[in-house]
Amino acid sequence: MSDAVQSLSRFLPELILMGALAVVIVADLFTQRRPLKSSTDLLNGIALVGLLGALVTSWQALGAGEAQPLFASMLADDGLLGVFRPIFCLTSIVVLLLGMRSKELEGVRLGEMLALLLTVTAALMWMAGSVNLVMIYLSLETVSVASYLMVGYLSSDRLSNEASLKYILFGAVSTGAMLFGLSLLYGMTGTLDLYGVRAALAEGAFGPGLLFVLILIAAGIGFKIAAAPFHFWCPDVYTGAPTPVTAFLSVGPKAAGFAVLIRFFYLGMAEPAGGGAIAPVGGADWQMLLMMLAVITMTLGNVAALLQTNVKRLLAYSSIAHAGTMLMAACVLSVDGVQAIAAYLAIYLFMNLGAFAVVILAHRVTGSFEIDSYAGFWKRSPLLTVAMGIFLFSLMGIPPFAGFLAKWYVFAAVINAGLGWLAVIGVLNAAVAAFYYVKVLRVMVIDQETGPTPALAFSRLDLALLVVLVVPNVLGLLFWGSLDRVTEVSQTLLELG
Amino acid sequence: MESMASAAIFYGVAALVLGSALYVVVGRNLVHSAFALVAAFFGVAVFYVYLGADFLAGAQVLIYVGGILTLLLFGVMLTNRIYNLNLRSGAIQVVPGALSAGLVFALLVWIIQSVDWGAMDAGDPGPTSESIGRLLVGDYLLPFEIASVLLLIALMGAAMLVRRRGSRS
Amino acid sequence: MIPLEHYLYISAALFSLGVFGVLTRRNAVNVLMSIELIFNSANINLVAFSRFVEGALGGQVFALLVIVIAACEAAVALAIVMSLYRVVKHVNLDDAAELKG
Amino acid sequence: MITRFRQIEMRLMGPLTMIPIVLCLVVLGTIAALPVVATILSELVADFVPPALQHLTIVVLGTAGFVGILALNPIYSIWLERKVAAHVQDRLGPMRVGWHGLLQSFADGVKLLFKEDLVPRDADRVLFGAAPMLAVASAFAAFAIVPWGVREDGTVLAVANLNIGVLYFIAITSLGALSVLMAGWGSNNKYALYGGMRAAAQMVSYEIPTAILVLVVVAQVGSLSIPEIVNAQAGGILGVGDWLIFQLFPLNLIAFVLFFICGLAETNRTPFDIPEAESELVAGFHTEYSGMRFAFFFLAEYGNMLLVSMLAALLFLGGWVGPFGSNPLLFFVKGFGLVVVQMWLRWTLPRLRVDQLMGICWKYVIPISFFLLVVTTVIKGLL
Repeated sequence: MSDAVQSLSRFLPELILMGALAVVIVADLFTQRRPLKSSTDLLNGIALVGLLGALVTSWQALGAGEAQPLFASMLADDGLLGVFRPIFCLTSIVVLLLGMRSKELEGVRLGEMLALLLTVTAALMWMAGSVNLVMIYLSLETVSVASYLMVGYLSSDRLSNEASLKYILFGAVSTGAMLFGLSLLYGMTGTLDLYGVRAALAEGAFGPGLLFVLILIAAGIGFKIAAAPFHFWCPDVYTGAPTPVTAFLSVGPKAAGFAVLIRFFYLGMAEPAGGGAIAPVGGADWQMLLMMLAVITMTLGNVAALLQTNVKRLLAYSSIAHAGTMLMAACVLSVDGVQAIAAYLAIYLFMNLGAFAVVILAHRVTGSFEIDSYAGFWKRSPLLTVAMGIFLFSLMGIPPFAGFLAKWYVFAAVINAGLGWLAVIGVLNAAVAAFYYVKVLRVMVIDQETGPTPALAFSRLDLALLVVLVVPNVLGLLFWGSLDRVTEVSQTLLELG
Repeated sequence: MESMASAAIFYGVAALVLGSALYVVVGRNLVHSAFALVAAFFGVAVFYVYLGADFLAGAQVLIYVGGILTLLLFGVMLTNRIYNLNLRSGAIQVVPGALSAGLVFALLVWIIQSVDWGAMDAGDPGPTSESIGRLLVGDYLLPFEIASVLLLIALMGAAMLVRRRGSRS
Repeated sequence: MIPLEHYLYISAALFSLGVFGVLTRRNAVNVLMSIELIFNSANINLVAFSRFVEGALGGQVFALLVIVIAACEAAVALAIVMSLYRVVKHVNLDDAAELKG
Repeated sequence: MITRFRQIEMRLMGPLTMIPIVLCLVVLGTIAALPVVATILSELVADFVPPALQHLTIVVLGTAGFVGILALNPIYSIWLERKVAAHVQDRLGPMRVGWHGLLQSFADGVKLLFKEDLVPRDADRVLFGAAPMLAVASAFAAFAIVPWGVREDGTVLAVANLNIGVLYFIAITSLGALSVLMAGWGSNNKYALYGGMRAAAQMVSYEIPTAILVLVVVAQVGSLSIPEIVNAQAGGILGVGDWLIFQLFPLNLIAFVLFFICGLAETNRTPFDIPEAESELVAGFHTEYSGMRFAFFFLAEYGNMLLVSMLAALLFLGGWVGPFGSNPLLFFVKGFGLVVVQMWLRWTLPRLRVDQLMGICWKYVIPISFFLLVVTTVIKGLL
């Protein structure tokens, strides 16, 4: 019991989120009769306060104190969790603000959506911290169930429902496969604790049998990060879901999926080999598995994105491609890879959410998600076009923008690890990606609009949102040093146990 | 003598479970499939009893048979026209499906045979409900609490989805 | 005494049947049933390993939580099925063609 | 106004005057198949059978005894119900076949046996046939954990003495909902389907408070085993003081009343008999059934009535312990007494509307049950 009480002090962000969840549910109950606007504002305010509180506390907790297991070694409060917590909080805050400006969510009661958002934020943190097979599965399912509900939130909208059904069926199958893999892993090692798993695997060689188990488990994690071939749900769900939810899914669960991936493979399936490097245990070559996943994911994402005409689908495939890039860093088998992924995600958050913010704002006037409807946007709103340009160039990884930094980290790590061929494939993919990002920009700037073009009216909120998202992208290179500071704490990953 | 009888019952139940599971996935009548699932769930509960997991067996019957199956049946019955008894559920890609399922099975059998599980029989653990209860508020306190959060949002979300929503135009 | 491997064979068969069902069935509720088979097969594994390999109750607690999760997922999935049915009046996966990848 | 009052008074007093007579009759009628006999028998056979098989013998005899009781149960329960109904309505009820119509139910049973077994043309034959069997099986299977006493050496008299007895009870009774759905769907009749769906929804909903109220008991006693729950109630003032219903007054009293209400709802008895509301749904899920299959549903319904009554007696009214020490007879008196109360309620109260039925469950019974669970647990923790 004292362990639980002690753990609570390191559990502050999650506690704040759960408190906000309770307040939102109760407040939603008591504002049912009030006009939609005032009750929505109140609920948004409560959720925002909760998320900001979680952000502040998780920022303070970052790098403070020794790495330490929590709740009878269910969670590890170490650098990895420390780095990911603010990423999740920031994502949710931006998504909440996007939700306030989304046309799709206008006129809909948002109580449940905010409750789901708060829950899923906390669940992402649990995912990132879990060092026990039970926790990995449970937190992953909590994120999944909340996401299914968020995707299907517009229950009278056909697309939203279909997306949600596809999502839950694919999700249940892949997490079912993962569960079966976890159960076999539990049988092989006789323990549910990730450190215990590593110790047991280090003693005996399991070979190809273990590899099959890892493929099953990778299905569950791959589903969360939308890695090919577990990505089938992704384009449909991204298209059908309300756009703020799409924005959330493209960052939050993906980041948490990578946290679990790192924890599971770097902590449970490998042992420290000195100098920040790790060596696989148990005789299963999972590095090869991850490399194959990375190559397939990148290539498939980028090639499919070329063919898209719907901007939400395009961003869906682009997010698959980015997942592939990050998977490349996961093949590095040293702390460098972890740093690269953490840095990539921190930057990806701003550039991808930025692109979605532009999509949501544009949808307010065009009412469409087709790329063609962006024709002549330059004349309608130069500001939005410039913003979109910055986000897209950043996603491409063009030098002055932060995306370049992200790519730099990944490629540096990959090349240092002697995986030159992987880096070459990555660069080729980045070149392909430039095509479809530029295509969007070309439509916005060069193509002539047809029909009337109402001008965009920005609210103060919109401007603030754009500034918050643009600044980190533009000034990305200034973060060079500070990102090092952020990512160096992720080195504590391997210290525990 | 007694052990032979118990083994016979075990393999009988195993046959029942696999048979009804097979019916679930190949049967052409959805409602029959759902009821075949009852037998499968029950058989799994019997396995738990054989493994000395008495509490889990009770929970299996209570939640799967009493909860999930009733839900599934409601789902089947409400999402089809009420008089239509021929709830046909056609199959697609039977041959590739069977091939890949067979492949998975072969792989699993191979794994089961090749891995040294280090199996030792810890014996019948005796009544487990108290130990499970202590674990749930001890070592597994956090998963227990997370499960309650999950139940809360699932309840809330499911109700939200099914409720008729008038406000959206 | 039933040896561990026999439980594993049964669960492997159940898992494969579930996979077969997921791959071949068209009706969403039927796919859900197949998924439940997969969950059950994993649970048999967990409980069997809990007795034969770990010799403690960790696997049983895991299985208990899995049952809870399965209930949540079934509830949410059926709510989505109902909600979709109200909008489109069918639940066959092929016909949900508006979203084709 | 006066006549109205007179009516109510009659309704209340009629069955009350019946109760002592009826109880004597019921107990006498039951005694033939009473497991007490099985106990005595088992002690008798103890000399003849080897010790290894003694347990098995007791189990077999106990099972036989219980199956006997359950099979005979509807026969005298139906007679009893008709008598109670008649006296509530100021009639005499069946009088012709046997003394005070005591053999009427046998005559009806014979009639049902020989009636033609009709299956509707478009019915789903498999489900139609399986539903009554599942109903009976679930009702009977639940009795496996109902203990009726302990011997001096501590052996529990029950078919199976599970240490998770109450969990088993909650789990098995949930099967009833499935049989009802099966019957409703299999009949291919809209009234049957509506009735079946309503019944299943009702049973599933009321299962939640039932489980919580069982937990109220479990939390106070600290065991899931029914014999241990009963043993914890022995002693006290007059031998009844430690019955759970009198402890933590009035919390357990409320819990008992709610448990009994949930029991009524789970067995679809008035005032919760919406699923078979004759005025709306012909006869609910068993509209299409006739002959033996119909009799099976009756068997299950009266079995379930007895089950919830016995469970209520075991959990709250001390089971076999009471003023005269430990006696299986006492348990049967309590169980059948509660069955009589169920009948009395049926003929006194009007039927609820379907929305009221669900509203009562979700808005009142479940919150109150939760409150009781929390309060009793906290008090228990403080004591």
